Amino acid sequence: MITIFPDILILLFPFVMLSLKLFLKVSLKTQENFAVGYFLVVFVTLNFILLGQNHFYLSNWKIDSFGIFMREIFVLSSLLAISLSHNYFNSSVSLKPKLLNFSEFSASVGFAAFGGIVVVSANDLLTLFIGLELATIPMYALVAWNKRDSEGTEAAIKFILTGSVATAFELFGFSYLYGFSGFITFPEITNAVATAQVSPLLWISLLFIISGIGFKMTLFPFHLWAPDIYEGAPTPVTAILSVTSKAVAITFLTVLVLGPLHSVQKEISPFLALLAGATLFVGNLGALSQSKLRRFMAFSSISQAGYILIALLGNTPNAKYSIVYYLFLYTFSNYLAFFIFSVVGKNQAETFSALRGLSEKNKFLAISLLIALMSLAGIPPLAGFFGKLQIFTTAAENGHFFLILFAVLNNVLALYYYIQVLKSAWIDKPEKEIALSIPTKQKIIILILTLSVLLLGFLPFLSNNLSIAFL
Amino acid sequence: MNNLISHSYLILLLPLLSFIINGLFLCFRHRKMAAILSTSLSFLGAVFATIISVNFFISGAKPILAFNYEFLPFTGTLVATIGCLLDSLSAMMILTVSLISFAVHIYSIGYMESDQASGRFFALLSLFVFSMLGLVIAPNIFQTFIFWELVGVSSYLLIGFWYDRPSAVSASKQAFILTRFADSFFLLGIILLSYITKSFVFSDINALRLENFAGQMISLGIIEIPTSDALIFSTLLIFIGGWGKSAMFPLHIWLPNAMEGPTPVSSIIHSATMVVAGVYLVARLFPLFAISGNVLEIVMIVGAFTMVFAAVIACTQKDIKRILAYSTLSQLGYMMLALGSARVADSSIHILGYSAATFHIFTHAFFKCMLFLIAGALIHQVHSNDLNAMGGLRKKMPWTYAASLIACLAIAGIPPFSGFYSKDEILISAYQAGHPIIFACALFTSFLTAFYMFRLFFLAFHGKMRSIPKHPVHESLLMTLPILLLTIPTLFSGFLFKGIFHNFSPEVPLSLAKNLPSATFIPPLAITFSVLGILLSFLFYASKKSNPAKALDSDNRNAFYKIIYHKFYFDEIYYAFVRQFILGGLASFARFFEEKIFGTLVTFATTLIQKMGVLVRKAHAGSLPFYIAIMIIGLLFWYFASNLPLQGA
Amino acid sequence: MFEKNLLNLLWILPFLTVLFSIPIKENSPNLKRFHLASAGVVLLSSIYLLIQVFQNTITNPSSQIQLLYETKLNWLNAISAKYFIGIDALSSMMLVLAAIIIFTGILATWRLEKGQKVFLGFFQILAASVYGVFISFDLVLFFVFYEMEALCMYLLIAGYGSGNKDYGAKKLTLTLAIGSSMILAVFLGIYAETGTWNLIELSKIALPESFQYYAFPILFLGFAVSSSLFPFHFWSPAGHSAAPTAVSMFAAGVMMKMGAYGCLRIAIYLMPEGAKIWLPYLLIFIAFNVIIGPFIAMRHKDLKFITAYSSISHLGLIFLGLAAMTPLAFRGAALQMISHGFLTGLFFATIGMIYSRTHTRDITQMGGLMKAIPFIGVGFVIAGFAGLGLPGLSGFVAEATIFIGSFENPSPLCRVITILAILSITATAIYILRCANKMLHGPLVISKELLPKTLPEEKFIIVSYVICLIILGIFPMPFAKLLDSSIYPIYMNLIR
Amino acid sequence: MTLLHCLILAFILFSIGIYGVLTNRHLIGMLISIEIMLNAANINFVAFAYFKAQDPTAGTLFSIFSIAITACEMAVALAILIAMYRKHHSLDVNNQEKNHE
Repeated sequence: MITIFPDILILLFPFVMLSLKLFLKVSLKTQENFAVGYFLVVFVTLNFILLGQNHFYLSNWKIDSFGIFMREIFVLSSLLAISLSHNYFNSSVSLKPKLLNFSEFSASVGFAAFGGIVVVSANDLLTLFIGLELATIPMYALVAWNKRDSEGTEAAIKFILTGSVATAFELFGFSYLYGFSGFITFPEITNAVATAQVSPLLWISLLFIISGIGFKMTLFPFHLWAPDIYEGAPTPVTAILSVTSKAVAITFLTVLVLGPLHSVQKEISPFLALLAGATLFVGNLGALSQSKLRRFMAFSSISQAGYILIALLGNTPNAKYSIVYYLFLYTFSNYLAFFIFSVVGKNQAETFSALRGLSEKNKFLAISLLIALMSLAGIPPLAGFFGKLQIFTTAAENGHFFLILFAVLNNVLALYYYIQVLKSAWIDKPEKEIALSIPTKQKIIILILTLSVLLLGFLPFLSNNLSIAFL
Repeated sequence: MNNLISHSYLILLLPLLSFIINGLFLCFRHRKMAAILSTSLSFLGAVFATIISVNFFISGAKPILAFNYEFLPFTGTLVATIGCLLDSLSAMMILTVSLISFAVHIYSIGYMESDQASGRFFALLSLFVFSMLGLVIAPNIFQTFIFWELVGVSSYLLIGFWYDRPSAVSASKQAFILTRFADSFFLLGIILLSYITKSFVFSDINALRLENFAGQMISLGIIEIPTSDALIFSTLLIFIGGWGKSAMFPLHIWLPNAMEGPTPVSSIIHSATMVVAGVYLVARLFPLFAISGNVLEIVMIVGAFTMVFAAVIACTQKDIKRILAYSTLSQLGYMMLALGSARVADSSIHILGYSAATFHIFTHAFFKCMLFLIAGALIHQVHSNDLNAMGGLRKKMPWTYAASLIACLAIAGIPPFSGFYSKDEILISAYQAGHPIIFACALFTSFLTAFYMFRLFFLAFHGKMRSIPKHPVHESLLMTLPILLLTIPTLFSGFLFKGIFHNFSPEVPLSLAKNLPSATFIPPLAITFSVLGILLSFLFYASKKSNPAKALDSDNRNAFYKIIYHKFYFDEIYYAFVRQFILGGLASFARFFEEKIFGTLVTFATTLIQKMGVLVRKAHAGSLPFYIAIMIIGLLFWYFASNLPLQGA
Repeated sequence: MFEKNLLNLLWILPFLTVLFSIPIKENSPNLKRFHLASAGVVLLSSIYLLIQVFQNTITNPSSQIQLLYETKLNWLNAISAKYFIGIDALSSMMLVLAAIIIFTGILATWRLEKGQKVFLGFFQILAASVYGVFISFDLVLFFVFYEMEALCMYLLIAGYGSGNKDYGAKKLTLTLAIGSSMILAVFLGIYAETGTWNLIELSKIALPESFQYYAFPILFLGFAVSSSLFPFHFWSPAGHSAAPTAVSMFAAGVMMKMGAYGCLRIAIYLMPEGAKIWLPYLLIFIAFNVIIGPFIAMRHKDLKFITAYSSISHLGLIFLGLAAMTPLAFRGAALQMISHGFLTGLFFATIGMIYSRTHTRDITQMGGLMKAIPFIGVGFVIAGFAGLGLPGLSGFVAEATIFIGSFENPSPLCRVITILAILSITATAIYILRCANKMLHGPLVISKELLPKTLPEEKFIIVSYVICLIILGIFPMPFAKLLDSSIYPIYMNLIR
Repeated sequence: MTLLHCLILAFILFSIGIYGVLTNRHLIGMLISIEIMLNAANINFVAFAYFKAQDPTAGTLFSIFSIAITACEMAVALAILIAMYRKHHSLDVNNQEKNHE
């Protein structure tokens, strides 16, 4: 029973938050503490679930090891996003008006997390679709959260319009998949795919589905929205977009590709490989000459999406394991970067020049930034490297050497632009002095994240625990 | 005897000790101490060397390998060792080097008295002697090369001893680079030779027979040649090493320029160390050279040419050290010529050439050292190298005058001085081995030698004083003593040791030449030529009618004289070659390739990526319809590009 | 057991040093003392280990690779990567080299005024990375250590360097990253082919020939990037000229050797077939390094550019030794790695000292420095002599071994390049003497008062390097024998 | 009327939707076009359910759910549009464009 318990808790969370505000009228501070505490509890509960077994509820609510780990990632991401948003609700940050309605905000975050959970638990197309939408629609709202900021609204407009087009692709693809197999439940689709003659219907549906999800996962060329939206949205939302939203998308693909479509994985591998290669290349190219931090992070996360996609070329247990492992480390590194950006951008726009002189003002932040970015760039012994190594190993087992060579060479480009950021923080002298203060809570979180990024890769604790569950 | 031999490491250890102690501890502060220490160690060395070599010759002159310490094993039998081989040749060289070194050390105490850096000087001098001794006792060619290089570097340091003088610096650089250039061929020769023979040891190398390699081929990269040819080729390469070190034409230019160093250095370079190394190398490998086809002929021709060439230049120079330098070149030419002429046309060997060359190394060392020391004394007196500033010094420096007369007579080849005996043998060897043209050249050069040496002698000591020394000094004891000491070997080494050198005969795998023509007419002929040279010189420079000032005027001369005076413009050619061809040509092209061609490629690649980055950045300009259009185009794009079997089966 | 812990300590200690130095005050003299002490401990332990390894090699000669003091722990189970470290002859010598350079590098920054804490911290991480590279025998672990330096290299150069430092730092970091990417790709391929990362196990497995055919050039060139083999040498002049003294010493002395070490230890060892196919072609690149390198050095005026190109040409000799594929040439290459480490360390150390006094590195603007700072001048000259292969110093031993060894390879191209390489020693002499003459000799250009006397720590640096150069130059035999024990197994794999 | 007819109809609708999205400059118009695209998919579902599928209820269900979900999406979209309109007093796409790069 405990296995479904966290799901229920997450589902309840938005309602609890809303009632806290509506009926109990508690203060913002209590709301924040409660939300963080709530997610912490869920996270801890998730850790108690025994791994290695598959549970089914209501016949198609599947909970397996992969699902539990993905839940942990969603919860972790929400937890960090809510902690990150603390500043934004209490004061104006980055020269933008402060955010309002924390309870609704965290409720939306909760919904999005639940959407992810639905996706990972789905055992039929309908659940999958609902999950995806549940994860997406709150994002639209979240992007537009700062009503008084015109950039945010504009970003949200772009997001929702392009997103709806993607949804249409998705739905169209699903309809063909349904038409091809005659079922929407996975076991039947699996059968149909495995036994059927090769049919254009299947491939066209796959093309549409992958294009549709390519939007969420920012795959080339469906990624164009990302920079604008990442830039326009409030920073915590950007963080959620880059972590939760990507995690949901890759989960979606994993559930499909390693699930019902398992038997045609060989045939779609070249497509996925091309997608991955193009995505990480374009992401890296785009990031080369940016000057705004969040826009930069958008391109960085586009290329990260390319890397994650490579994992799908591997065999089932390894691929799932690599995705989970990578996402964990990516979550830490990415949030660490966003936390630092939010501290730096407290009183100024979040641009590269805001970072100038960081190493003199605050060594701790500067070192954390170094660790975060080098981890994202995949430099050992930081966490990001081990995630990438895992992914490449997975793909190498199926012989995708040239993609791997291409991907690792792309790392050089990535290194270049991360170094650009580091240059601002470590080398350049500040133009004007703007004081920097870190609230203790944030300091602790940054410290924890820094340590995790520093150690979780090199120390085998995380990877071995994960691998026991999968392999 | 055995006891002595077992201590033969002292030959190397004494100068090395002097170098280390001086270099590390005494160099900067205690220059007096340094001078005393290194002179006394060099005295010990000279005594020890004398004992050892006298013992060696008395006990029958059997080659002994005194010690052999394994330095670096390569493959199989190819092992580099540091050892001491005592045979006639090396014993003679040890003696010569040690004695000369001792004389120069004493002289330097006086000469370097006022120099603040004399501590360093003595350290380097010891290093120089150490390197040369290591070279002469080497039992294998690898050790020869090691010490060969050390000789090169210590000469570099000594020539450039006054490193704040640009001319000294550039002379030292030139000396090092030119010899290094030759050494690179030497190294190649060693490697090729060791590849063929699988050994560095002289006894193995000298026992080679070309017939053993019949039918074998070896690749030199572009071409494949028979191994026996490769052997000959490697001999030639090794000779190029000696070519550079002994400053044979056209690699000779460093030697006259090396006069920028302190005079004791020039003295030791020209007499016993450095330059004779090349001759020594050929002598050491004589059996290999003898079997290597025409290499000995090349040696002979190079030697003969340098001999005449240098002598001609020497006749016109005004700088006394340069005159001596060209005379050294000329004498080295004699030695090379002698070695080369040992091969008779019907490929038998006339061993007299070999013994004459070694004999000449021996005798030449003493009188040339002496001449340089005298030159140093003169320079000390007038503070100039220029003959213009000298003249009439015989009254001021009577001892020096007497000594230099002896030295000049020796080099001119007048009996009973030592030079006569060795030069005479060289002439005989060239004549008997059937090289009449070479013989004629040598005879002519002996005339020139007498002429230019006495030109120097007369212009320096006779006539009127052409300048008044600013700080007139008396002949100091420390500087005159070694000069006078050296007159002893200059006087006696000729007829005393002639017999010993006749026993010098390496084991050559060729038949000895027979039916040699009689050469009794040569000694009187040679003396005649020398006397003619002296007389002519007297006529030009010391007789009543002569005008030394006009004789020294180099400006109002005909073109022929000027060409010779400017040393056939070889310095200019060298500098032009280095600047225009090496630096301006090769190096500039290399840099051009690196920076302009290759660098542009790298820049192009990075710019390309940057440009692509800008393109991607520009694509995300914020236009919503564009984004949607791209999404739809993307769908179509993947339709065609995705490799999915969309067209169906 | 003690030695085993010592070996683990080698790479852990630098990290601990960084950790414990965090609370120390920025400008306290204890900071550098603490770092120096830690580096000293590592140095002593590496020397101790070298002696142990030496005794072991003498007492139990064997044709197999002899790994001592192994530690083998499970690490990343999912990809079966192990924490597998050990030490053998080659790595023990490289360790001592690295330890000496790190130790002197810390000394070279003794008078750094600003940001010493950060500098020393990053420098210790660099140290940990090289120690790790030389002791790890698991490919993942190896790569982790190998790539770690990218973390700090940029900041050290761009933050503390001189001249066009940002450009140089980026060029260096990114080019090195290209190399390590290539290495990583091939490592993954090897793992996919065999399922193990263990170097010792892998050496016993023959990888498929077709795989070797594709993978070898990528791996070899990947390693060669950090050893600045043409066409990947372009980072070296820009990087070295921008880097601060200690980092230059480190980069040229140790990091460039890591590449050559990898080529020998991993590329040639694991893919002998690929080596046989490709190395003859790679000789063309090597020829550029060996022959063109010194000519470019002749044309430069900046001391660090000259030294950088000098390093390029000397590393070319290492590669010549590797490409000749004879045991003697391998030994020569290994000797050259160590010898060049010392001499280039000395080179960059003295250049740093000179630069700190003259504030220029243009040799035409200096002159007569031998008068003002004779100690440093002599150090520079000795480094130069070692560079041009003067007998009695280590350079000669290594170069002669390489030349004799590579001449044993009968292939025409190898012969040609060996011959040209031998002849190019003149070019080396030209640029080194030109440099020494312009800078040290001649009349003094800068007034003597502006040139402070040689400091004690500078004297220590110079003396220690000179001692190393001389020891290796005069007693090469024990080292050669020691190296042979590591190189023989590699050669056996080649002729298997 | 066969399956193919329905599929072609759906495809045409989808294309119209795409055309509308691409050409319309009014945000509401774009939303409507997207709605057309979504409905094309719904037609597909229904057609497949009717003509072919072994599990016909699933298709029908799917289309109902998708209508509901798209309604949600449109609601959010319209809310954002309103916020937008309040700021800019215009719903023309061209008004939004700022050069971001």
